[in-house]
Amino acid sequence: MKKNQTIEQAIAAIPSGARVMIGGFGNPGTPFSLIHELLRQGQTGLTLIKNDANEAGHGISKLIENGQVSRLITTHIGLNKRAIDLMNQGQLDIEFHPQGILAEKIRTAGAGSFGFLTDIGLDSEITRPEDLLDWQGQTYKVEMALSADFALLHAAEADWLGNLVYRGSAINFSPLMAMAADHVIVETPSLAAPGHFRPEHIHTPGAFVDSVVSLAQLTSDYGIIDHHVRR
Amino acid sequence: MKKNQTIEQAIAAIPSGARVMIGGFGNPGTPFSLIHELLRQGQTGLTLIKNDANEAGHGISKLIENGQVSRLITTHIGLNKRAIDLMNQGQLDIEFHPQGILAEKIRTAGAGSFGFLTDIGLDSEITRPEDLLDWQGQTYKVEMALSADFALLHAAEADWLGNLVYRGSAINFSPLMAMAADHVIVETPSLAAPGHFRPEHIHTPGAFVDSVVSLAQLTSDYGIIDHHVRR
Amino acid sequence: MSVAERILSRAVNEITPGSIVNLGIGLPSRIMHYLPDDFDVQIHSENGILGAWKQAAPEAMDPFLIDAAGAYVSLGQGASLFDSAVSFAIIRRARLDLTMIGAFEVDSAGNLANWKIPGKFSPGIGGAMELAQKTRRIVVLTNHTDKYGKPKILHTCRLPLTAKACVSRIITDLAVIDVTGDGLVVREKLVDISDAELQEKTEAELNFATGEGPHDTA
Amino acid sequence: MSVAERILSRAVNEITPGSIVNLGIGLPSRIMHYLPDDFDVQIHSENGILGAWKQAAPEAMDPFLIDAAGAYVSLGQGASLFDSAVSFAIIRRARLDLTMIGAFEVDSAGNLANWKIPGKFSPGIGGAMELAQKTRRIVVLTNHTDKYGKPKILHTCRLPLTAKACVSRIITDLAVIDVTGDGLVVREKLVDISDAELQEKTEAELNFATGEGPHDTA
Repeated sequence: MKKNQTIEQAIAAIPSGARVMIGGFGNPGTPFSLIHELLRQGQTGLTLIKNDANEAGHGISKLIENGQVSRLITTHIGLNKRAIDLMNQGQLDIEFHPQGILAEKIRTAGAGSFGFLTDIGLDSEITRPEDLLDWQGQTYKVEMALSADFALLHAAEADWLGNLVYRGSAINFSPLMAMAADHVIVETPSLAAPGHFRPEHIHTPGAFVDSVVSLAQLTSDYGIIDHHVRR
Repeated sequence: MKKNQTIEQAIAAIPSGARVMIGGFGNPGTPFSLIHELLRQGQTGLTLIKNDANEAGHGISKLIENGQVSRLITTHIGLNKRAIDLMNQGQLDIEFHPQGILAEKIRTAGAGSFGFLTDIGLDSEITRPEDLLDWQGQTYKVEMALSADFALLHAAEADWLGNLVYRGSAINFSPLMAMAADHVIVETPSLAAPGHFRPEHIHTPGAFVDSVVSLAQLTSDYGIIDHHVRR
Repeated sequence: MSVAERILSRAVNEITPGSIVNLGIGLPSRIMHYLPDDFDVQIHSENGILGAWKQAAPEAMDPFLIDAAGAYVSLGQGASLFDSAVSFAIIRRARLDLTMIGAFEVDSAGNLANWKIPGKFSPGIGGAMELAQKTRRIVVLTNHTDKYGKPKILHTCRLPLTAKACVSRIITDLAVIDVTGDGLVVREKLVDISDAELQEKTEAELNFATGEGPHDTA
Repeated sequence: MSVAERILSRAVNEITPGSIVNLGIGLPSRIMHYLPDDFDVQIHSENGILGAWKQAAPEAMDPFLIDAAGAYVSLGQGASLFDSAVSFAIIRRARLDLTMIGAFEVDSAGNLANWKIPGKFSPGIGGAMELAQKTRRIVVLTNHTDKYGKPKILHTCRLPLTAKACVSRIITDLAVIDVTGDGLVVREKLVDISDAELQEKTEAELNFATGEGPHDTA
């Protein structure tokens, strides 16, 4: 079954108020084109789930700055002063998790489970008494699964069936989000016919993917960020 | 750091009474050579964790038939009448789990977590009242993580650093067991120098692997099982 | 046509183009061979395959590639291979459209028992529980009665359940029966049999659809 | 030699051949450039890299390959790339031999605070908590005092902790200090400073090792 869609069709499936996972750690894996279309269509009241807030003026920061995001679930926004300011001004509700815990909460939803028991941050200020579980003689923190209505992902290569291959450090949260979201939308600059990949090389099986958008080219958003180059 | 070892060295690290995960679903992924060395060295009182019991006279069934195994944690032993007989005679203690739950229990240990919340089998006879947890208004079954002292795995290809690539349906439990066991021993017929693999194609990063055994050849154990060929 | 062939010939029509399907060990796994070679379906096998296909040609058989039933399958275009955790994530996240599965007993509430006969048969549940509990649509393939002629379609299952209220449709050698909110409804007969005779071979109460031919309300 | 260079020159000796090491954002991430090009180490970056190496040559820079600090790294021979769940599984399963990390405060019990200054700085904890809690050996790199000259090595941390009792060694611009069962023990001085002067710049009580040169009991 061909899952190809235009970018307009694919993003139009997202209603205001939706809970949307967005792949990427910094730039790599950020689906800038899908984000731009979401900016253009203007859905509001979104809850975004992403490792970081990109940098000011880039990626999901555009959606935040445009007032489309009411809540961000993330791990670290230190590189985005605009997002920090909006948080401090009370205009953006942010929920922080340790990075691997965020990954694991998403993956837990993706595995069809409901939560997991951990000792990370057990006796730190991130743990509330009501998160604690005494079980078989030990105390654990219960971390609940984190699912979403949609996931927006970037794949280096994809096929019509939704099989995905990521590249470099752009894997990060994407395979987990593909599993955890009810409706998964992928952009790729390289859309192939089924059979293009060796079956062992596929990172995300097409079963998890609903919609594949072919990008004619990658904009400058996807390029090197000059101030991260060490001289 | 080179992790190469002889098969004798690698298996000699396993003491009697150890808890050992063994990769494989049916034949594919079963590390027949490592198992054969374990048979030769004769460690006893082992707890094995494997999807199935292989078929009578093959793979881990040899260890079971040789009296080296006191307990088997598995999902299905329907293809091994010898194992069923030993179970029914009370000579082999078997703990069954649904297949995906066994996989997830192992993966949970591999992720450094302690358990997970599921609804699989919640109201079936596999769930005891003491497994149930009422949490935030819902009832879940708590499945505890399953770790092991050792894992014995077969990889189609490996490098000296312990990076592994699996092939075909031989992936199955192996990447999960590599994460979940304290000491991971891998056999491979194809040992390469680091740099042989594209970094995106590696299924198990070398960080999880302690010992790599190079096999000069694959014995007939690894071949086609004639009675599974449909005529 | 054998009893098995009759069931399989009818069951193959359950597979819709573009769907993702798991075929249980035993009778269901044989359905694959009733599909045209170019049929647009992705067969999921719980040992880590999406896109398993018919047995490979003898020279192409790979001892490292079997399906969950042990067959030396080939792979369709666009197939993917993955670990057991991902494989069951596909199942538990309800990304399968259809699972066809065997039964020891099935009942009028759609309860399924197919893994254990206490004291006689308990080789472990394998992947059946998760498939039964989480697949969007479960179709049971079974002989209408057991080898002693006793009904397998019961008012209430007596064996330990695989999953509750999971079955949408039952295809036997005699009929196609849907599990509905109003109980079991016979949709088709696969042999020349009267309503009364069919009811006699069935412990559960059957309702007979007024319309003719296949019709699915499940 | 700048203060940072003094810390880094000493810190690089902590990396033993064959080890797996995570280098925190900021000062620690710069240690990589003090290693010989052929040094046998695997640098783990929590965004999904094992085998990250020095910044790629300009023509080889890949916009899809950064480390957790945002640098356009190259990859060493035998590098692997994976998702964030696997990356943190490596951390939580204690497969890292060493993490070098910065600190706002560190104390005599080896407690570490490096992620939050309530009311002033709270951009999220990132991967620091799991690294600090689960790495076999944590070495803190920090200026001995803050920009106001106030001690950063305290009797007891006042800021919210990243992890408790996690630090093995503290390398500052002035000294190398181990966290031991008997409190903080000064192992080396990196500048010409008296015991009394060093103690004055340190809130926690320091013990001065009797032996000379590097010696690690942590």
